[in-house]
Amino acid sequence: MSYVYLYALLGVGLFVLGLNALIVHAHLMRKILAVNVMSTGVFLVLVALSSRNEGILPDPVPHAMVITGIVVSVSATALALILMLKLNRATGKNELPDRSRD
Amino acid sequence: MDRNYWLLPLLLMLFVGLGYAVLSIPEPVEGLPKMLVDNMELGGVSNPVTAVLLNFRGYDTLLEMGVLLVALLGVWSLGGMPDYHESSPGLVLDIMSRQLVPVLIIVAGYLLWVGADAPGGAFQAGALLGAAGVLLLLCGWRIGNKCSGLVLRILIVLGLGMFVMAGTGLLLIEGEFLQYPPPVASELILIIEAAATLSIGTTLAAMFLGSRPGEADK
Amino acid sequence: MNWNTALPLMVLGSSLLPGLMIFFLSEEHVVARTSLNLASAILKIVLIGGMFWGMLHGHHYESRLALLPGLDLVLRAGPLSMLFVLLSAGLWLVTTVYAIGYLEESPYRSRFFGFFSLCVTATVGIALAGNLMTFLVFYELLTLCTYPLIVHRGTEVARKAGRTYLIYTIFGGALLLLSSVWLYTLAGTLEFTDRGFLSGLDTSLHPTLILIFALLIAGLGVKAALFPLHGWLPLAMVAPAPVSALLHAVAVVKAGAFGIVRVVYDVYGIEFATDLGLTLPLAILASATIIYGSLRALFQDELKRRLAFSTVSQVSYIVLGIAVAGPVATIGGLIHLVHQGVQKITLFFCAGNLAETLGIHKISEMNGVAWRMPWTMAAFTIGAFGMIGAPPLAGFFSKWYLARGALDAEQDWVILILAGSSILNAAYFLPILYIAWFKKPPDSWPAERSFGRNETSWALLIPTVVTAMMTLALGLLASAPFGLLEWASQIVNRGFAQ
Amino acid sequence: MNFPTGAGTDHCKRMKLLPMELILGEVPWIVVLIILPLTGGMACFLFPTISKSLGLLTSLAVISCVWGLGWQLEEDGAQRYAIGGWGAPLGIDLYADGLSLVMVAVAALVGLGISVYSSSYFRRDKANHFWPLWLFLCGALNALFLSSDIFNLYVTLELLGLTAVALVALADGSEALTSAMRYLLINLMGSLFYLLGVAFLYHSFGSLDIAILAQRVEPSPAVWAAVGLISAGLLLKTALFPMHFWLPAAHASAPAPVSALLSALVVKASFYILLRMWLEIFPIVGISFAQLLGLLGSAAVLWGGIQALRQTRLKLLVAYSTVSQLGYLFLAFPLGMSIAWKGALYMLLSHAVAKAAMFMAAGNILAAGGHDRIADLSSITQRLPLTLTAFSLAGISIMGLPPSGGFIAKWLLLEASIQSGQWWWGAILLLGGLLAAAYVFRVVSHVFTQAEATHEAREVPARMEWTALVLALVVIFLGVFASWPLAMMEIGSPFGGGS
Repeated sequence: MSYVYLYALLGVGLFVLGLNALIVHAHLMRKILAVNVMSTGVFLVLVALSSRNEGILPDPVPHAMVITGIVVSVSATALALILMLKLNRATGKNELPDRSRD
Repeated sequence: MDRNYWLLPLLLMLFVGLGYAVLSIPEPVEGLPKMLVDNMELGGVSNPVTAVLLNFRGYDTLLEMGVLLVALLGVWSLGGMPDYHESSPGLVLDIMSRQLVPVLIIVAGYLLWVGADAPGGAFQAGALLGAAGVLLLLCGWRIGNKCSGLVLRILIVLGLGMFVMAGTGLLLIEGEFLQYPPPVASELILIIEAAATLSIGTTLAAMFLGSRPGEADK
Repeated sequence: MNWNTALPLMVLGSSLLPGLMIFFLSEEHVVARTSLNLASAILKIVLIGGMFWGMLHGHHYESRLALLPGLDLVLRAGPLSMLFVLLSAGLWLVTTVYAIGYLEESPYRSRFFGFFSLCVTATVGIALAGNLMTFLVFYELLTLCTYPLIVHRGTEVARKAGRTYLIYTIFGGALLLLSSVWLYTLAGTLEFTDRGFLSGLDTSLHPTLILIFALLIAGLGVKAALFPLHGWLPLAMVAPAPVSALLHAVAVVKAGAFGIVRVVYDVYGIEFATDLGLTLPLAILASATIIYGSLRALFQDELKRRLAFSTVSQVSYIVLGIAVAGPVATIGGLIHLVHQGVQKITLFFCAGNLAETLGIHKISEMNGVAWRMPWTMAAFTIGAFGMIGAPPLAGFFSKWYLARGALDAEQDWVILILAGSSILNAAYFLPILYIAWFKKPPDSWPAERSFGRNETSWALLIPTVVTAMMTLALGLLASAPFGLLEWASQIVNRGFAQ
Repeated sequence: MNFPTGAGTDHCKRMKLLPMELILGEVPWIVVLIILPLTGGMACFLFPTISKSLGLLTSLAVISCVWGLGWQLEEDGAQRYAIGGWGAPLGIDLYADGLSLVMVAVAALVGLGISVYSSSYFRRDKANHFWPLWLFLCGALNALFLSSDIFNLYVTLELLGLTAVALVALADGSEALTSAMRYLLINLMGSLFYLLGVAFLYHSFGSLDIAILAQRVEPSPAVWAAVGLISAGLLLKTALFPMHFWLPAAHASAPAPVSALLSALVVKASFYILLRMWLEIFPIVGISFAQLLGLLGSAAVLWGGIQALRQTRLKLLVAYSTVSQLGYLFLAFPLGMSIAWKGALYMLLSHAVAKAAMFMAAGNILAAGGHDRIADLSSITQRLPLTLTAFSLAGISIMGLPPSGGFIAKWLLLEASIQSGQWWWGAILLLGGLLAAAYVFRVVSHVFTQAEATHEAREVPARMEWTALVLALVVIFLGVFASWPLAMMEIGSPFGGGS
């Protein structure tokens, strides 16, 4: 059963790495990808832990959750990409201006 | 960048904490899976994941079709995108797509059908359809104006619409929202899934197009 | 919903609804607006008269609306509240007449009269409030609807004055809110009751109660212009004369003073307050304010500013009367609530007349003005002598009772305060009278407007004369049956254990 | 056809009732409330030409459904509805008690106002995009307030977030796009934190249903991690200081009705989830975390107020006031007694209505004058008396002065803070009130200048002015007739017994 936890840890790692990229990188494309990496990490945790005990069938509920989550993140990514393109067209930049106020 | 100085240790701590938390999660309480097994024959399909997605937790899926639709609405509300790839596709791409699209459609149909009792289902099928659509768009194929209006919109809301209609209908007949009567459960699920597949495929393709057909480069 | 529960609400509504209607009247609807104003003012007096009659015949008027669990909005008619209600309603009528005359042809009159009516609504609400929370609600409401009146002129000065006023009053309101909630958590009720509802509390709480009392006085003292919280009052002079009259005589400062009476009598209870040793500091604070106000008044050349500082000092007589904590002194304080109102409104009307008719704002410009405007200055003289406390005018009785009360309560030092302040009153009023009556008038006034044969327009003159007459009458009829004294003593007896 | 009965109702009682009440009692409003707006949204999407009337109709219908639900709850107390008849933990349950009822009610009320306002705000092409998105947002809100399943909550959160982002982007200009982009990223990040927390909870206790979790949950590292993740995600979405940085830009650059619904409803949704979790699942986490939340809340109150004072543009001022007012909600956590929760909920309620009115007023001013620079307001305000009245009335509630909903809320919170001996939270309340007064009157004082109109003003539809005014009046009424909403909160006693 240990390897399951290994996957789960991998998921957590992906989550944290994505978070790091999301904060550090300025380019929107990277930020969007970072969010996707984060979500992949979460999905990995969900699926991995769903089959902790060998033998009996892995719990299908997390799988369903992951499928739902994937569709959600696909939609979000699509919207984000279009926003990025529009922004690029409007400002000519692929970055968010550094927040001046506050 | 100076922010890394505080960021990295913070993230490391986060990783360690979360990792520890993950490892500390105990053996699963034998709650839900067992209950699933008991109810599988009522579920209408033998593939547990599909059963959960479409039946036990069908409501989640309903809302999630909503998410997909809303994303497309958002994309369209942002107005026209420039039409990329005006240049006609190369020979290879053209032929490949001609060969591939029918196959994709058939495979999508198969996945949809097999989803009832093996891995597969509406989303995988829809994704394939979407891929087919994207391929066509890449080859410069455009939706004819006559079906870019209401027809397209109907295709797009079909998934959510079917779900809601089924739910409401069942509410009136069966008494509970989305309560499939076991005998016809599988059929209902298949219908809803089929609708969902179509919608997902169309929506993904439309998202790729980036703007409401006919509204582009406005 | 019978008369006994409906009447207080109607008294409130009789100025609230017209006020709201007036907002929607356009500027040129002068007739509609004027008649609406007067009608509602008269209606209110009639309603109050009815309520008064009913009370004399043993009716009990109370309206309740559940607001919070255990806390209602309560409007209740008692002797004390009737005193204040009658005062505000009566003076509102005359002030309305005056304002109509004063604001002729000036812009934004609908807005002005709308807020004017709301202002009186709030005052009546304060008077009728049956518990501290209701009082607080109307107290804050008063803040909100006096602000537009103060900044009405819209000049930079006016807006600055309004800002100062808000800073003071909102802060005071916050203190009042804090202390009310605190009292509620301690006592579980806020209902005003004769002789207070706190005396039953455990002695370990007494320090807290003293602190809360300080907070309450601070919160109320802002509006009552107690030293050193009086700063906003002289600035508020920029407002149109009727507003100043309203602020000084009827609404704002009186709300503060009345609130202090309520707190001392119906929240703490005069005896309990004395046991806690709260009354002496209050008395000292009041005395300080009296002397300070009079001293500042001495050195003002601008007439309205001098009157303003005189208000600062005069209002504290009320507080002093309460704080001396003897029955007789309290009578003095309560009747001064009325006397000061009537006298001070007269004086402000006169100041307004001078400004409107001759453009006179400074005392140094008043040489011989009495011969140009005899009626106005006659009224002014009466008001001034009332303030000084010359018999048989109203002010005399206030001071007389205060003095006697102080002796009864073995607080002889108060006599000195009274004597000192009377001398100061004389010192800052008599010169005005001298200048006005005995100096030779100049050849031309700063900005003269002619009103034919009359010294000024009727709308300005009549209210002035009426209030002056009231000052006389209050003095002469002080001890008549159902007169002010009897009434006040009735109120006081409820507060003291026989 | 036989209608289902709301949980815990018995037929014999129903039979005696009049048909009208029968319908009221038997229709599962809790479901209708969710599918009705979704259906309306789809209809608007399919038939853009009639989307305006469809939208208004839906909003009206939603209000009446809320009334129906309220009737049921008053009859039978809190209500649990098993979708698909499976029931938790296998299926998903809907749950409605006083808390959810208040949230749904305020959403419906403000929603109606926003619909009316928008019906004359948007131009044709924008309207086609606005209406379906807006109705889906309504559906998402109701689904969120009525769900009792933590994963389902995740889906509703995403539905809400994406619609909100799309609506922000409806405004033209790069500023709107920028803030929409930032808003989207923040939303996604928050949701993912939340989802990871959900994963931990599920794998620890094998259920997604809040009620069941409430029974099973016991302290463990995983639970601590879950609490941290979920709270972090939700606080980010609720824009609690110091995670508020994204809010002012997003709320200020959106179209007026969108700003209204963002400030009034959307930020409240994530707060609602946090509150729910706190009341049901998190009691185990103990006091220190509550104190932290209270601290951040106080910081938000002060910081938001000061920032609002420093703004030069009206919409930004209003947006920062939202940051400040959101802080009040978190003062209830360290107090943690029944009246504190009620106070916070009442604050939420009245702020939602007041802030909607304020943003609408700001929108009117912007529409009339073409700018919202506070310094130059005088010339505009003279011409919009109704709008300015609306702004001032709403301001009374924001300041927490009587008579207004804000005053009631402030009273309750203050009472709680003194009763629990933690007076310092009360001090924050009062300070926040003073700050609010400062920035509200900064705007209102412009009404009383005699500056005459310098440049010609564009006409503002009367409907837009009146909507703002009516909403503002509602806030005042909330301050006078408070006993009814307070009683409504009691249903199913979501905040435990007495104090």
